[in-house]
Amino acid sequence: MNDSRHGTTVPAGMHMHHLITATGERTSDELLDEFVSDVDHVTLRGLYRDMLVIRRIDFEATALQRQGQLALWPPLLGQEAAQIGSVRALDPEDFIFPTYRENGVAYIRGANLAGIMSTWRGSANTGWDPHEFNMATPQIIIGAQTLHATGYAMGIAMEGKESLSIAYLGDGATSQGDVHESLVFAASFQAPVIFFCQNNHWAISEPVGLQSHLPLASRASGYGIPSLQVDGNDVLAVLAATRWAARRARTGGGPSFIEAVTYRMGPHTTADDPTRYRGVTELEEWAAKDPLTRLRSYLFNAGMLDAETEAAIAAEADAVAAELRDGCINLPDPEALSAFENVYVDPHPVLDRQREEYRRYLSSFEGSAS
Amino acid sequence: MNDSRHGTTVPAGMHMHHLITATGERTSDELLDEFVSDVDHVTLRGLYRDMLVIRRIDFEATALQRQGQLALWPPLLGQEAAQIGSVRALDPEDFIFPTYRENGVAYIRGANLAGIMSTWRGSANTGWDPHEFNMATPQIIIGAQTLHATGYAMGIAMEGKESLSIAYLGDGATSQGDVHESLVFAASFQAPVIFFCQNNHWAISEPVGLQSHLPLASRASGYGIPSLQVDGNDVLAVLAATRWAARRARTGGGPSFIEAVTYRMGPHTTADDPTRYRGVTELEEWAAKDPLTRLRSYLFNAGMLDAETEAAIAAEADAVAAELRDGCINLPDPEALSAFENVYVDPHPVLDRQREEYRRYLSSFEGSAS
Amino acid sequence: MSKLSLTQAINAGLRKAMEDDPKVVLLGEDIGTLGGVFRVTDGLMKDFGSHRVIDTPLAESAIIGTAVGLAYRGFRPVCEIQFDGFIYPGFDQIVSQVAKLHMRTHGQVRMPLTIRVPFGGGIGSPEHHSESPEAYFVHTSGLRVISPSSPQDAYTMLRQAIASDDPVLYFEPKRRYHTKGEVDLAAPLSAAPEMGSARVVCAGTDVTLVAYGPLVKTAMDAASAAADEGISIEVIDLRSLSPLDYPTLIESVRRTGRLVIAHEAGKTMGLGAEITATVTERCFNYLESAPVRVTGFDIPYPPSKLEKHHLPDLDRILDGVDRALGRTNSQTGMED
Amino acid sequence: MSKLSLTQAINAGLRKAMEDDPKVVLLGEDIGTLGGVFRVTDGLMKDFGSHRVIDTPLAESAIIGTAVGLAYRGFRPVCEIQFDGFIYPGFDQIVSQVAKLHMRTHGQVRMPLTIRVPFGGGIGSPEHHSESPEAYFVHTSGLRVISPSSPQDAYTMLRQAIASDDPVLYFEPKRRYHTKGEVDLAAPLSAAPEMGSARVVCAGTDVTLVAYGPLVKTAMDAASAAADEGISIEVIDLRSLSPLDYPTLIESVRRTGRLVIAHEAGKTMGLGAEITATVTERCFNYLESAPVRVTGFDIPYPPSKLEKHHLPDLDRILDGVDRALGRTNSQTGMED
Ligand SMILES: Cc1ncc(C[n+]2csc(CCOP(=O)(O)OP(=O)(O)O)c2C)c(N)n1
Ligand SMILES: Cc1ncc(C[n+]2csc(CCOP(=O)(O)OP(=O)(O)O)c2C)c(N)n1
Ligand SMILES: [Mg+2]
Ligand SMILES: [Mg+2]
Repeated sequence: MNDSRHGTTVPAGMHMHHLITATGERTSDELLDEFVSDVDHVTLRGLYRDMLVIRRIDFEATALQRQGQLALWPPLLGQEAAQIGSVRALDPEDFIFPTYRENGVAYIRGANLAGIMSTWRGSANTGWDPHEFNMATPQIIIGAQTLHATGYAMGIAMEGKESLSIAYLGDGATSQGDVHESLVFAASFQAPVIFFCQNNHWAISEPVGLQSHLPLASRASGYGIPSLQVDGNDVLAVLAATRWAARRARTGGGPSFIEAVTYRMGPHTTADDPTRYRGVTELEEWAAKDPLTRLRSYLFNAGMLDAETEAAIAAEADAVAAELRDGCINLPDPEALSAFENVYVDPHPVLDRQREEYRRYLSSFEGSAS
Repeated sequence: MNDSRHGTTVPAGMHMHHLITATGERTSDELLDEFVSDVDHVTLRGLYRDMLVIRRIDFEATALQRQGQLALWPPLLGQEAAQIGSVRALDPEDFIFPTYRENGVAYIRGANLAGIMSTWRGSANTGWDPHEFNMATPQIIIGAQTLHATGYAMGIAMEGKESLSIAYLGDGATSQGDVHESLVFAASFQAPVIFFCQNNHWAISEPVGLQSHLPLASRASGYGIPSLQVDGNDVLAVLAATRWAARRARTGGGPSFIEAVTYRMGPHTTADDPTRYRGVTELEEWAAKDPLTRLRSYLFNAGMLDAETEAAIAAEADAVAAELRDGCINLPDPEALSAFENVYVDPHPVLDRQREEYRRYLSSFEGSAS
Repeated sequence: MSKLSLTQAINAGLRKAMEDDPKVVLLGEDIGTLGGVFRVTDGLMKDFGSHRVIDTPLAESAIIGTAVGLAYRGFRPVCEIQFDGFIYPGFDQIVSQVAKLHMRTHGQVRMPLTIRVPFGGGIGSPEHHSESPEAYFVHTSGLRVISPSSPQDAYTMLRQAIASDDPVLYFEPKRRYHTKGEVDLAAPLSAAPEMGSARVVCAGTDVTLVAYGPLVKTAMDAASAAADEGISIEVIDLRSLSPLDYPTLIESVRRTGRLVIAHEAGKTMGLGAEITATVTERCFNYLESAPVRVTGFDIPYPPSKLEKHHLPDLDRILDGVDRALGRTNSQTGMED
Repeated sequence: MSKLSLTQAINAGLRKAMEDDPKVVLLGEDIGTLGGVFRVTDGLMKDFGSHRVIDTPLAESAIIGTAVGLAYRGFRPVCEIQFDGFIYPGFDQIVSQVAKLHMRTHGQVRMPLTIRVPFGGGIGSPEHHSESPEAYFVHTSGLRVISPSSPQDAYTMLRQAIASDDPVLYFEPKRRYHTKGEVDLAAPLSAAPEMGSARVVCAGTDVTLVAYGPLVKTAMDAASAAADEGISIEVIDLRSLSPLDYPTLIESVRRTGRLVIAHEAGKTMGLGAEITATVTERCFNYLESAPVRVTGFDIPYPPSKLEKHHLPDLDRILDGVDRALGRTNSQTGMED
């Protein structure tokens, strides 16, 4: 048995695509440049605003959890560029299959804030209609959604439509059999699906080096699926990479795999204590690569951001946070008998009887003291 | 949806290792030569004898199935070089995890012929003791055994022993999640395991091109597992390739993946009718690459085979076949109550009661007419 | 009316469903060019194309999981699991996704999947080819589970399953694949008995005998044999394993006062347990004797030379009937 | 004697087993450096090394499947499945390999695996974190299934499971993880009650109440409450779910004539079905009323704000006791 600790550094051997450096300089990338040639400063500022807002959402939700208003929250802190860059590359009819951490993506897609919170509060199974926003609800079973995305994309191909599906997945998820089978099916049927892997370096307490010694993006090549590794804290590069994959999907090029290299700056969830398994130096290193800071520097240098615009964005974010808090706190508790709803579409006599028994049981307390 | 038929030709892009051509010429291979520098003509003739014997076993078993003596038989016809070359590269303490098709491997390992037949006759669950021959019994669940081999190898590594395990798998199996998870674990723990994939071009009726557009050996590289593609009908090359992987395993090099490119010349099993899904030209093409013919030519040219030695080998094979037939036909039917045996190691009152009930039931017929 | 084997009836049901609804697609291993290892899908790829009859790579979790994605897209996938014993790699997708997605999405996403599973023993197969895994799915809320025993039911119930907006496990009694029977291919679905209903296939007064799938024929044979001895057995073909049609069962048991349940699956936690429990709850004062279960043993499926012992046959069922009737039987005198 | 929480008792059991036998190794997600998401394996990697406490890549089928390989090599692996709802990706390896290998090899290969599964609800968790999947495994021949309800049992039964040459599913009642109790860490295993035995945790005469895992405490509370009303409940902690300890159950029911079974899992095909069926078979003439099941509903586990309805609590159990005793209860007058 290999006793050595598995590293968390990204192994070499693959080209990491960048467009904006950690200090806010615009660089050029042979593959990606063309995909963002239309992105002007106003658009970039919009992406900055998006990231700031979802960071604010994340803070607010974390606070609500601490206050007992949410049962649990999986922070996205540090992954704003990966989430915003990818979702902003999509068309509204592209179908998204997220994990539990893409709450920022859900917000951008238009899901109602209280709805998003309802799942984490424990008051509802879903906060939005997947068909309304073309986005599935949070998937907790690691890797399962990648098969759904693949099947959905097979359906698009059968219909001959120019659309796509995207599966979000984490670095840890790449070890699951389902993810492999997704790559096999996607390659075999040339399905227009994007595998968007946020390598945030950790799967709860396990460093990415335990899942793979090689860059995760290199996994895809053995299936004949084009892949790339992109700086996941560079929103412009992520946008470009996702557009690259989306164009491939829409033009009959089949599946693509993107590894967005980023970092989970918070705990795995609010129930987690990362001090048990990772040091502060690593955290500090990544703080220096913060996705918001670099874009802020870039925009400042470009004269697109000043104290006033910043204040306006912050106010917008505060308003979103207030709406979130309000919506969350006022979420009604579900009705007891709603537990029996939607288990089946058609009537189910056995369950209907259980429902009736429980209705009787509940009503047996009516009128009784206490 | 891609409506085009999936091809069965081996895709280009990987070097296929050979040592003896289809016409029986010895060629040289930079990587493999050193691993067979000790293989003299006598050894080669021994490999020829092995192949001939297991082909004879296969014919006899097929015949026994046609005669109703076996319930089913999965022929190995065409895969003799892949089976013999690989098993002959192993040490007796190396542990083998086969599929259902490695009946030739089991024979070489020393398993009793009647024992091997007992599973296919339906009279026993196993025909040998895995611990006696360091070989697991046939695995029917596609891909499952690759995890067992990986775990076994993890155990070897924990103990710091110089040994290895080998998992046999088919081309179809590469699509299963379990095989992927095996590669992940093997790579992560640098387990001394050999993944020996016989790409016989078919998974029942499905051509290998449906499972992968790329050579299967290239799948391994995405995990950082060294792999190679070898002519699976060239027994010397298979021997060399397996020794290459075995040396890696024994010297701390971790896992390897071998794709032995061969062909299933018979049906999937005796229950299958391959004329429904494949043409005769393909079969003829592969008949020209027969693993026995080429070694026979080579040995003839080398003066190691003449009519007399051939007759001696044939007689040996006939004797094996006769022993097989005899052993098979005389296998006793299992006792009714043996169905209750070995479900558990320790006593199990619920099952023991069922056994007693069934014993009473059976004895209620005793003495009764009919 | 056409005389069809069970496989032909299933084939006809698939064909009809595909003709009626272009969103019906088939996925599975070897179902296309080969037409399935049992030829159930014979000819369908030729007639409907490889975009609707999809030979998939060899991976059951993906067969189910991509079908879930197809359902999100509005398709009605019919998955074939080649043999009962190969359903377990797809278990997670069935239990955690297929069964739960409708509730998870508050009814906004439907999972009209049909999962076809040839099941049961008696065909002399090696390990993993003769299992009866239905209980796992009956215990899983959110699924419907059915099993036809005749060509007519096979045809009709498959069409109902595909038409159902709930996910349905459709268990095919593979050892009855060659049973022939008259099938009305033209009768409208609306005229058929409900998918969730059981059927009294043989009326009787002394004891209620419940079976499903492959054992319905065995139960009928037992009823004939018993009739010769003057015992009147009422045979009920469950047809639906989830939900169970309790009104039909209860009405019968209240009349006969005695119940025998037969299945190939192991006794512990098999369908017989649930039926015994619920019937006892709801017919306690009508029962003349304890319900009797005649089942496979609690063992992994044995080598095929032993399966005749494991599988309930006519004699074991009749012995169980004797037990229910309080007549001398093989267990008479056994200490409790 | 030491006062330990349930998690501490399990931790102590693992430690003891690892000290006693160098072949005991642990595999699971986050069990090493983190010590498990519930801290059950806290400190073990530090003390035994990362070759014996193995943080595995994120893949349950592989956790089970490599443990099978380790068992072939002579190890005694203890696998942790992080939460109940994550066991299904490993289902195939458990059902088709772990459960069957001993029989498949005529007893020549043993599978002394222990699979630890924190299970059950009541902790306000999201989907897939509160399931009760035990019935699937009880229906699977070749496995043993146990569930402790107290720190002492947790300690002893875990050691028995690891020492057993049969594969054991060990279900940990996660909502009782912080329950404290006296544990005798030094008592020899030979002095402990058998792993397969149930225990009468509270003697009584009017009705037998059967529970396991998390609901044992609830059942005890119900017994206390009932005692105030003059009803004497005998509470049995099953401890072993497979095999079930029928002698203990039957002896009790023959005395009380009445039976109530409580579990969190759904009613249909839950443990209550099997217990009702077998007890009815073997105590038919002793039963004064039909056995009563107080269980979770036949629904996917609901959002946590609804779990208080889904999970049997003291009141629902007492209502079931009233039903068994023929006293007025919530279902009085309900048509059958
Ligand atoms: C099948 C399954 N196994 C285990 C878990 C428990 N679990 C939840 S999140 C997680 C880590 C996931 O890591 P990664 O894929 O990198 O995503 P991240 O949380 O970093 O976004 C684990 C092990 C689960 N949810 N599903
Ligand atoms: C999990 C599982 N699914 C399906 C099957 C049915 N099946 C048996 S063999 C086979 C094809 C295997 O192909 P391959 O891996 O190439 O091995 P080969 O038979 O060619 O040696 C299939 C689909 C099975 N045994 N197990
Ligand atoms: Mg991660
Ligand atoms: Mg093959």
